[in-house]
Amino acid sequence: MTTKTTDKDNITVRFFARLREELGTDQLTMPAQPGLTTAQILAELARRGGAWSQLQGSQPVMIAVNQTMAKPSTPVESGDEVAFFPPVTGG
Amino acid sequence: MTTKTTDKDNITVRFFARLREELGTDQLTMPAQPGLTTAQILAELARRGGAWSQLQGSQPVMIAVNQTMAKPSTPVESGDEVAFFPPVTGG
Amino acid sequence: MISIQTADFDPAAEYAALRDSGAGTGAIATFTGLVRDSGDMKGVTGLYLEHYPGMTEQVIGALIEEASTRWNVRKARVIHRIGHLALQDQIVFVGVCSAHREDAFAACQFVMDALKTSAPFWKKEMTASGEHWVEQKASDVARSKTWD
Amino acid sequence: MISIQTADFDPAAEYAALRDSGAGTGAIATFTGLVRDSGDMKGVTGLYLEHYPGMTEQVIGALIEEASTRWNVRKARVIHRIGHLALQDQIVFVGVCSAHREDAFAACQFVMDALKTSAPFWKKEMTASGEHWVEQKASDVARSKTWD
Repeated sequence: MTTKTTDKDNITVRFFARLREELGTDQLTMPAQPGLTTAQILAELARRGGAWSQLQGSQPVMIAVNQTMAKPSTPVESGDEVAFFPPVTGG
Repeated sequence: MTTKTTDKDNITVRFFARLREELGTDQLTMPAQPGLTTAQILAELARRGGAWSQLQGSQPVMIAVNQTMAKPSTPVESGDEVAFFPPVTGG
Repeated sequence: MISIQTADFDPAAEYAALRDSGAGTGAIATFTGLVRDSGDMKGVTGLYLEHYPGMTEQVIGALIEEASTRWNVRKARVIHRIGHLALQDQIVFVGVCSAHREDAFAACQFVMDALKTSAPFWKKEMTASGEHWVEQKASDVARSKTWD
Repeated sequence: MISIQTADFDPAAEYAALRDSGAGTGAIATFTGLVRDSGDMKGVTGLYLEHYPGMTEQVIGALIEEASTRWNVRKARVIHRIGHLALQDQIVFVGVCSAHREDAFAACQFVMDALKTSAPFWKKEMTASGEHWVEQKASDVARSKTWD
């Protein structure tokens, strides 16, 4: 069921909905590093400033790793697909 | 919504489902009396013996007066429609 | 609207009628009961359903009114069949449309639960070894009391 | 079975497929969500729905599996639309058939409640004064927690 859009040496980071619109991108890649967590990815991206700051702001950001809900402490390895998005509002 | 099948000086008594089958009748009339309750009607009918005894037996008998759920103490007047039936099992 | 009938019903038509209820409708919950092969007894081949004409409509009407005071109910529909029914036949339909999801679910389930213990219907099961009147289930009475 | 699609769906066909589930089926509960004229804002004229392809199917599949371990579920069906939807359009369908009434209701409502807070869909409301992303409701989160 997983339809990864990753390359093997990098981490693919995806954004959805309001985040996708406000960041102006739906996907980027980052180099993998030993011991990397989703929280560290958020911190690194937030350092870009502007709209990116909200990744560490007061609004909740949901996290998925390889299309499964994840936590800030979830480890991320090369080849993984990480996604950040606002709280879901379907149904 | 009430579709009474009564006559004006009597009380109409109706039976449904298992009671109707076991008593061998779906309807009878009784003379009205001052201060009459549904419990007294049940007692009077039970005195007929045989299948009628079950009206005061261990099996629960539900009571309606003029097509509204009633209690043993509910008063009954001439022209009223009283119904006795087993616990309902629709749906 | 309440219908007590021997004829079958069409849930698709009922759904369409419920949906036709204005732009404020956000949720439609429906329930359909079917004749199952095992009720009080195994090997059920059919049902016979008797009711108390007049009182049935009054009781169900009151249940719909109660549901409408407790929840947002834009439209409600109850159909209950009587007479002889075969295995897998549709017995009962309850449909509710509402502005809100929780209200549609609650009102639909309330009407269905309360109908089972307060509407004057009686079911007889037909099996290979004979027929018998169905006994009221303690679980149905308990379930109905959860709405008190 | 799970479908995520831009096309409309036909609840009548879905009901027929759920009903075609053998003589042990006694109950079918369905829920349909529609685009309502007032959501976060008044005067909604339409919705845009985005999702996370792949993850959505995985999350809903897991919800159906969980429902099947908690209740008697003979068949379950979820359809969720994406893309642009007009007022009164159908958004979501959840249907469950079961041997028992309580199970059909509970499984249907559980899947619907849990989907709202865990399946990766995002709704944007269109109004005369502009469009905006819908905020998750605390009541939906609370409602979903009642199943824990």
